This record gives sequence, structure tokens and C-alpha cells, in this order.
Amino acid sequence: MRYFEYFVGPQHVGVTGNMSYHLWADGDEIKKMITSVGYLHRGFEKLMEYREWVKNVPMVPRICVPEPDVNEVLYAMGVEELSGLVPSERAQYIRVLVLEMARLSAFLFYFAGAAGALGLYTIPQWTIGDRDYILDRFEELTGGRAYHIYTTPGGVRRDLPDGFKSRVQETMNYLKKRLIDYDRLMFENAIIVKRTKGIGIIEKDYAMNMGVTGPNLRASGIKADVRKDDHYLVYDKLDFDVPVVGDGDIFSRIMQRRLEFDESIKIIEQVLEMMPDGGFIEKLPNPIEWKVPAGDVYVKLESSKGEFGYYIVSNGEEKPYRIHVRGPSYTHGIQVAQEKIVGMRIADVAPFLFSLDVCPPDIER
Amino acid sequence: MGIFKKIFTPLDALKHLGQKPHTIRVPYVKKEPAKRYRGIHVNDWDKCIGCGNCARICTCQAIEMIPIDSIKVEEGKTNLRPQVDYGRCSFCGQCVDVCPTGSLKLSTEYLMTSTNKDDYIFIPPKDRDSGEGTGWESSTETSMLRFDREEMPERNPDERKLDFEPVLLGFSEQQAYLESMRCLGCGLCVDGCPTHMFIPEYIQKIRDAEYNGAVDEFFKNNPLPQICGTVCTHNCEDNCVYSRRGNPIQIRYLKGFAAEKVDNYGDVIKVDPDNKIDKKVAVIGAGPAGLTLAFYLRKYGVQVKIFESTPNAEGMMRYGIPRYRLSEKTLKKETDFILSTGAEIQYSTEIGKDIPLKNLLDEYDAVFIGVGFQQGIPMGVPGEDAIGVLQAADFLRDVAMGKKVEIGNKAIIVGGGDVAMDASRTALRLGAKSVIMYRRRWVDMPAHEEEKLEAKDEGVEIMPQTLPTEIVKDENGKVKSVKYVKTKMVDQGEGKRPKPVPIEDEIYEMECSAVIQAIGQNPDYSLFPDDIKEKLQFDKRGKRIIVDDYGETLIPGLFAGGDCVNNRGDIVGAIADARKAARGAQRGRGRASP
Amino acid sequence: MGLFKFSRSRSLWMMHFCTGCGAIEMPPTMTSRYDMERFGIIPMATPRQSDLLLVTGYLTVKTLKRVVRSYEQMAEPKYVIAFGSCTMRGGMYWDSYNTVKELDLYIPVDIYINGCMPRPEAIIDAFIKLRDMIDKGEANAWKNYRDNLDWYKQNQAKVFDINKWSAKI
Amino acid sequence: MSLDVEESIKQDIDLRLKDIAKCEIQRERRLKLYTGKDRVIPVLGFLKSYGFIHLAAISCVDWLDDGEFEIVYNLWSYRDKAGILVKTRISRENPEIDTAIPIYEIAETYEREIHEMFGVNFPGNPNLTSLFLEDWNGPPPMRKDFDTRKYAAEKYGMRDLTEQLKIGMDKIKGVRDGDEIL
Repeated sequence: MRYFEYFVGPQHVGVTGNMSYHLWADGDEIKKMITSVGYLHRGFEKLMEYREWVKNVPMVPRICVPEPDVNEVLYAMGVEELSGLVPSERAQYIRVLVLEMARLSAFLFYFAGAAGALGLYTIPQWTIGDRDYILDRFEELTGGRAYHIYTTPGGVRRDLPDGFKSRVQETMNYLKKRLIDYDRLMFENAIIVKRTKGIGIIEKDYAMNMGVTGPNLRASGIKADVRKDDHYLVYDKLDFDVPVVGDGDIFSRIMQRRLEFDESIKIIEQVLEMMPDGGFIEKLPNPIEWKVPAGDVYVKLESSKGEFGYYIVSNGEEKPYRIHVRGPSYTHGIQVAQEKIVGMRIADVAPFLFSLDVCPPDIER
Repeated sequence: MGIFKKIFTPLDALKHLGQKPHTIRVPYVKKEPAKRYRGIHVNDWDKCIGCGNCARICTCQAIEMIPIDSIKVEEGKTNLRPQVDYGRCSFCGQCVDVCPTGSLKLSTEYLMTSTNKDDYIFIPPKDRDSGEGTGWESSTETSMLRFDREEMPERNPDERKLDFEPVLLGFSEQQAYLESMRCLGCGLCVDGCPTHMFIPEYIQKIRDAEYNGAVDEFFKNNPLPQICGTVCTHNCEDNCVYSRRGNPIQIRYLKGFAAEKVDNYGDVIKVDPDNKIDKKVAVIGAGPAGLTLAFYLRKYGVQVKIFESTPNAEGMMRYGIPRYRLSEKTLKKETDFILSTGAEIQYSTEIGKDIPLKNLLDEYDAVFIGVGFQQGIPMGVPGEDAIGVLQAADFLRDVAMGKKVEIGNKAIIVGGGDVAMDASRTALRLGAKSVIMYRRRWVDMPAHEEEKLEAKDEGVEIMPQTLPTEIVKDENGKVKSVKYVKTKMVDQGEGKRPKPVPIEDEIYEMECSAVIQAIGQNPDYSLFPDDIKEKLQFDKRGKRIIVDDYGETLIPGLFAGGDCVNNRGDIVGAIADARKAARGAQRGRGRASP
Repeated sequence: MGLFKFSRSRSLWMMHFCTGCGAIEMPPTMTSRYDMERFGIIPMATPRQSDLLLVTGYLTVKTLKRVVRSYEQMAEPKYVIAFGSCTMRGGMYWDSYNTVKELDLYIPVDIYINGCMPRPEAIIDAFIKLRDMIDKGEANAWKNYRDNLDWYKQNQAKVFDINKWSAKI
Repeated sequence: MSLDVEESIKQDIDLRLKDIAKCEIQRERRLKLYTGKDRVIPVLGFLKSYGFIHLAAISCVDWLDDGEFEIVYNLWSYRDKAGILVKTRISRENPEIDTAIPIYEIAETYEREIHEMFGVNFPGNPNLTSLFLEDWNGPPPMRKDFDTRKYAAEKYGMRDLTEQLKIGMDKIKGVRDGDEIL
């Protein structure tokens, strides 16, 4: 039997970032797929072993490009747990603020990709344009648009600028207003619903066994969220829901993010209200030659894509002995996508892959 | 909602049709970056000291230190300036956060497009600065550096002024760790140290709690680490990069801390007392210079004999510095170690009186003079001959020797140096009230700031801009009071110290029972016979002997060091001189000899 | 000829290839907030129809192979803009075992943009510069590639496995 | 902070895996378990049936001085809301450990990566092809004895400034006279 063989990526509009899929199709039906990754492999884990603890702070955000802050916070959390450093309460609130803003911006990116894959080109124009307002807030707070390099072991590098809270609130109000437009155009759009409902279903048990995490897992009907189950920072003091859509198809994965978008806005508003005064950083004894006590720790948090985790091993020296980064897309992008795409039609490949929110840099590091 | 209706929901988008687009029409419209934006580097060359910490923290190795010939090298500053490679830089701003002076910053300018990638390597100057308050700057609060020091624990002033026990309590181990952790290892402090101690190296050892290793580092250039670790004038700390914006690392106390941890230096520093080569050196005066010379020569087996005029070694360290600053235990520990290396010492022998200098010159391969300044300078006001008018040097020496000194209930100390502080605080401890009169302002006082504050805390009354004009005697010829005037400071133009001018109109008077003069000291060169004195070369004021780079005077084989050579007037200066002379004495007699 | 240059410089079609992290600033540049279509630049799916290759950041050996392939498929005249530190001298990944350090050893580069990442404004600035250069006839890096093909191929062969990669076009 | 859940998990594990594994509580919601190379698969089998359904990652640590690789299985239980690190050591010479695919299907990719990055062999894994690297001619790059700076300098002509920076520091430190008197 001969199949029609074709490639998606790396130079292609239908992939998220720089990765490629090798597909075999029988007529219109996909028979097999192989994910090819490694286009972005920089060897972070190796490079970090060569650098002192603080020098790794600018390195880590590069691991996940659309949502860099999770890496900064995770790295800081891991190092803090190893060294017994406790960041101030205010710093923890600021971190939550940064994480949730990053989640919003990643979701807006996701909507753009998912809608673009379905041919709805107005949504990318809107969501990415609106995402820029979040980036403006980031720029004010952290000094960078894409890479913030803001969280560091001990706290955060700068305090909130004057009047920042009210400007974040304005941005949130603007986004809330815009969500009505997005709903009308995308989530209530009969064509989108028709194209995505009942396609690319990831079943509940399969999702659990295959290490699917985050919104993709919740879209399959399991209520699990690292923010609640393995709460970190000050998430246990915040009031938010974990929505579960539960059908496991493309539409529920898109809808899952849409519902979580509301929750994140809710969290940001609470953080703005509850943020205490106080110091924003607990300075390290020495920026360069600081040693972290020996030990190992696995820290994880909920990113917009799923469970992001750092396994950090220290042998008591100035440099980490080993850092293993567990990116959420690792499972989604390779094995799950390869297995679940079989039987799908060619036209559904791009929406399916986009719905998984695969981010190649965090697979490859 | 039926499917039919739903199919038309996207038409809602049409309502945006007439709206003004939110497009920013770059480049016709410029969007200002945020205030904190991390753009390109700017460096204020005047503020930059070239310490190289930015290069050390750079994770991308984008910064290299380049020597700039047009920049003058000063103490605590180098002529290196950071060169940034934008082919490496990740614009993280850590170089800014670690800059001790705050000279480096990232401005909000960011445009830099070129066809040539070599354009991206440059030494950032100050132009293209977007202005104060914009860009990524570091303040003492946001910097990664901890500009606050670990405070040295001290005894309560009310309690400590009653006795001669040490004022400082010493660091705890945790404090010493944290203080030593602040060190960045740049080594600019070494410039300030006359004897160029290996400061970053020993701080590193203290951090790792390897006190023996630290002591090993000390003895490379300084055989009196614990004394220096307590009372050094710490020029190193003035050059510490932290002092540019905050409190310098307390290098002195760290050294004292590590030296105290090692009870017996002999365990670390191996000098065989029986190893004696055929070379003999005589040392006149067992002060810091003499002891240092003895140690370094003994290290190489040279036979050393020290002649000391008093019954104790240590010279000014014992007789000039009161015991509450430098304890007997510390003094003993250090001198005993040096003497245990095989140096002989002959106490209560005055050269020039008991033994002529000529004999020594004939008998020994080299003679070292480390006699110090012993004679106080009189003020030159009427009534100085009154009973109860003392010289600070004599006063301190008598107290240190345990002699009974009568100063009554109120002493006026004249002068503003460290000696004045020591005299005033010693007077307090003898049960008198102390008043310091100084003719210039508080800020002009040559005493170290912490000395001044400690004296003030203990209740010494300090009267700046006050000039005594006459000492009034009572009928028994004893001091009764001091007449004084106030002064005003007259500007002497750019670069010159303002001059105090007395305001003659009003003359005040203060009752007292003793006057202690601490306005300076002179050497006592009576040990030199006239023919030798003629051959020696002195400085313009006739106080200090001129020596060459190896500490040798114009007379072959006669070396000198300490206060009678340098104008620092401190222990570490004497140590540096003695090390020079040790090298010279090794070379042998006469500067022509190899 | 002036008309050709004018037309070329005002309808640059950009190849849709996100090679590194710089790609994250491309969507904002393409969409409503910065809207690069104002300059006649639109993303294009295939190399054969595009004029402009954006190398948006570091290149691993694996990507470089695809980039060289894509670059060679592009019709002349073609232009390359290199983004950020990584394309000049390796950037943050200067000691990585899997990324190439100097892009211009493997393909010629017309313009470099500084930054990590460059802002959309900086990207647009580079586009305008490139447009001016094309107008003046200065953007000739592609000719360089044709003239010095052997040199480029040699450099490429150094990092690619020679058995799997033919030195011929 | 009570550790009731963690204690009960530890008790159950100690009961069932008494002879083959050692369990300890690291902190709230984190446990560690040490086991031998040959016991890993049964231990994982028990843990999965116990509720640790989610295999978050498999990490490998190269303990060069001990001459061993440490394989760390990172499990999470959705029911108990607790994570466990299962650790085992294998020799650096001829590193080999049975695949965990029969228990955790998702282990395939992790093992593939460890195979590529450390050169550990996983008998039973059908797909031990290269994952990230292409045209790779060096040793497995994540091993501690592989020097990425040296490799990059040779292959890509990268400029390593480490030495220059050191020289720069010496310039800063100026002339130091040690105790060389003679």
C-alpha cells in the first residue's frame, strides 16, 4: 500500500514555531505521523551546568518563548527551596501577577493560532493586537517585552512602578470588553463549532495515562490543576475556580482556555487588591559566588500549556549540578499528537495540532 | 440560539468597521518605550572605576574590559572600561544590577541596525543616555549588591568607658560569613593597602571558614594580622567598590576575626628558629616595623637582634594605642609568635646611649632603624610650663606602663587626630571629664570617623573650631583654666584646605585640671652621632629620613622604616616599609651591591 | 531599472519561517498593532515566491540545513535580515554545542538588528533600511552567495555531516 | 502543615516494598524512594496501581565521580495529591536499564531522550532513535565529561573569553608583591 506522504514544517504556516511533522495519508485520512523535533535544541540543561546560579536567571526564560515567566519563577522557586531563602509576601504576589499576565498573553496567542488554523484571520489580528497591551504592562514592570528576566532567586528585581496597579486594571477592563467580541466571532461561531466539535478527541483515561496535563487534561474531563493540588506562591489564598469542559475534542480544548481566561482575570484583580506592602527582594549574600546547599528538588507549576517542572540537583557548589526541565508540550507534542492524529482528515491536522498548544522550545530546550 | 442565528454572529465584527485603527504608525509615529526599558548600554566614564564586575556576571561573556590609555589610573580605579558585544548580549541588565558605582545603565534607546556585524562591538560611552530616571538603572535598593554592612558588635558606651577592656566584641561566625560573602573579589582594595595584602584571596578563605588558609595569606605580607585586624587605618576599605555607594566590606575586622580563630600561628606558619644563615641584622626599636623586619628575615634564616629601649616589645602599638582598643592578649600573641621564630631581643637598651650606633654598623651586616615618633610637639601658647600640661604621647605611654597619672577631674585635649581621641577616651577611663578642642571643623578632623563617633558616644565633648590661646596657672603653678577663641573657616580657593582664622573679639575661658596636647609628634634622632646625621638625607621639614626603594638610607647598610620614613603614621605603613627593608637587607649592604 | 527596484522594494514578500525565539515578535509586527503590511511586506508560505528571509534568532545545525535549503530555493534577488545577538556571534548560546555562532559564514546577510529580542519598531526600522538599500542597489548579499558559493559550501560542510549533505546544489 | 497523607503513603510503601525500596518524606507533598536497578519495574508497577498514574518526567543525573548514572522517575498521584521521586543508580560503564513502557507508555520519549543525551540503553524500548540531534558526531552531550565549550570552539569557531576575562582581572589586581624576598 502506498500512502501520500507529506510534511508540515519547519518552514510552514501550519506549525507552532519551529518543528515539523511527517505525515502519511491514505486519500484524505492520516495513517501515521512522526513528530520531528530538535530544530530549537540549544542544550540549555548543559549550558546551565556551566553557569553560576545567578547567571542562569537570564538563561531560563528562553526555554519557553511565548510564556517565559513560568521558567523564571520555577527556577527561582527551586533555588529558593534548596537554599532555604524565603521571598517576601509582596514578591510572591508580584510573581502571581506576572504569571497570570503571562498566562493571559499566552492564551491570546493560542486563540490567534487556533483561529488562524481554521481560517478565521480576524481573530489573530485582534488577539495579538490586544496581547500587545499586556506586553506594554510587562514592559513597564520588567523592562522587557518578550523576555522579562524579572524573577530572580529571592524575589523580583524591581518593585511595581507608580500607578501600575490601576493601569493593569484598565487593561483587564479592556480585555473583558474585548472578550465579548471574541465570543461572538469565535466561540459562538457556528462554523468554528462545526469544524471542531467531536474531532481529535483525547479520552479521559488516555489523557491521564499519557501524561497530558493542564488545560488539555481538564478539557478531557479531569479536574486537576497544579495551582490547587500542589499550591505554590500564594495561590492558596486566592479564590478562583478550575473550569472543566470535559469532552476532550478540539472545541473543548479551545473553550477550556476561554473559560480559564476569565479565571485569570479574576486572579489578577484579586492580586491587585490583596498585594501587601513590603520588600520585593531578599538579596543574595553574593551575586556571583553564592553556593547552594546540596540536595535535589522537583518544583512544578501550572503554565498555560500544562505542568511545567524543574528538577534541580545541587552538589553544594557555585553552579547547579543538573537541571532537568519538564516542558508540558513534551508529551502533547510528540506521543499524544502522533497517536491521536491517526484517522483524522488532512484539513483537521492544523486545528488539532494548534489545539494542543504545542510549544517546541519547551520540548527541546 | 439556533444554528441559523449563530452563523451570523461573526458579522458583529462589522461594528468595528468605522473605528480608528490602533495601529502605531512606526516610524512616522514614535512609541516611547517604557521607563524601565532595557535598551542599549551607556556608561558614565567619570563614575566608572573599571572594577570589571559587569564582565564577571555576564552570562553571555559579552563584556570584556579594555584598557583606555586616556584615562588616568588612580588608587581604587583602573583605566579599564567595559566593551559590550551585541553579538553576545542578552539585554538582561544583570551587569547594571551588579555595578557598584551605578555608572552602567541600559537606556531606553534601542535602535541599532547595521549591515556590518562588527559595528555591534563597542565601548559604551555616556552619549545616547535617555536621561535620569529612564532606562534600566540600579539604585542601592534594587542592586544585587548588599550595600549595608554587618554591624560590628560593640560594648555599650556607658559601660565600656569605665574600664580598659576591649570595646569591640568581634564578629560571630554567621556575621563573618555574610560580611565576607559581600566581597566580589575585584581586588581594587589591594591598591589602598601599603603592604598589598592578598585581600580577595583571604576573604575567600574566610568565607569558606578555612581560617588556617587565611592566616597563611596574611603572613605573605603582614606578620601582625590580628593587630592590623583590630586597629589598622584600613585604607583598603576606602578603596572597596562598595564604598562608592554604601558601606565598604569591613576587611579589617574580617582579618581580625580569622586571625583570632587561629590560636597558634606556629601551626600554620613554619619558621625554624634554629635555621641560621651567616648574615646578621640589628634592629633598633621593637615596634611594628622592627617586628615585621625580624619576622621576614627570620623566615629566610637571617640572624636578627632587636634592641628595644623600653622593657617591652611592640613600641607604639603598646604605648600609643590604649588597651581598650588593642588588648594585651592580642599584642602578646603576635609578638610572642614573631619572637618564637628565633629573633633575639634585648630590652631596656637605648642605642646612642647604652650602645653607640657605630658599633652596630661595624658588627652587623645591616642595621634597621624603626624608632618612630616619640616626642610630642608643644602648642606654643603662654603657660605651657604649668603642672598638669601633658603631651599625649607621654600621657598614653605612662598609662600603658601602669604609672599613676594625675589629671584631676577635667582634661582638655587639644588636637583632632586619632591620638587626641585616644587621649580623651583614656582620660575618661581615668575618671575625668574630657573635652576636645580642635581648630578646624568636625569634618576636617584627621581622626577616623568611627573613632570620632566612638569618642562622642562615650561622652567626650568635642568642640570644633576652637583655638586655645593661653593656659592659666593657679598660685601653685598648676593648670587652672584654658582661655580660647572661636575660629571661622576662610576659603583658600580651589583645591586648598580652608584655613581657620581666630575670631579675636570674644575670649572664652574653661576651667580644667589638665591639658593634654595632641597636635603631633616629632622623632628623636639623638641616637645618630653627628657625622652620621650629616650623611643622612632628611625631608624638607627635617623629620623624615629619605630612603631608596629598598629602605636603605644614604649610608650603606643602614636601613630605616616606619614613622621615621613615611608620613602615614600607622602600623600598616610601618609594615610595608619593613618589608621593603627586609628585601633590601637581603640584597646586602649598599645600593650598588647586587 | 529604477522602476524595478522601486517595485521590488515595496512588495517584499517574507518567507514564513520562524527559526528561533525572535519569531515571537513577528506576530505583533504582522498584525494590527504594528501592521507591517503598510510597507508591502506580507508573509508568504513558500520559499519560491518570497524575497525576504528572516533569520529570527539562533540556528541549530538541524535548522540551518533547512534554512540553507530554503534560501537556495528562493528566487533572486533575495534578501536576508538577521535578528538579534544570536545571529552575529552566538548570543546567549555562545557555548552551546548545537547552535551555529556566526550566520554569515553559511548564508550572506544584508542587515543585522540588535536586541534580544528586537522590538517590532526595530524590525520595521530594518525593513525600511532594507527598502532604501534596495532602492539604491546596495542590497547585494545574494550576489555574494553566488560568487563565493564554494566558500559558503565549505563552511556549511564543516557543520553538516558530509555524507548526508552534498556539497553540490 | 500536617504530613498525614505522606505518612500513610510511606507506611503503605514500606509495607509492600519492604525489602526492595527505601522511602522517605522530603517535604509536604513530596516523597523520595530509592531502589535497585533490577527492582525499578516492579516498584513502578506497584506505585502506578497505588495511584501514581502520572509520570511527569524521567531525569538522568550523571554522577561522574561515583561512576554512576542516576535515573529519576518523577511520579504524581492525582488522588493523594502527592509526588514521588523514584531513584535508582546504574553503572556508567555499559549503562542499561529496563524500559518502563509496559507500565508508563509515555516513558518512550523520555527514554529516547536519555538514550540520546546520556547514552543509556533501554532494552525493550522500540524507538531509541535520535530525538533532537542531527548529524551529531560527538559523545552523548549531557554527560559530564563532554565539554560543550571545547566542542563549540572547535566546531563553530566560538570565542571563549574565560581566559581573557581572567587576564583582565589580573590587570585590575595590579602588581602584587608576594613574600618573594630573595
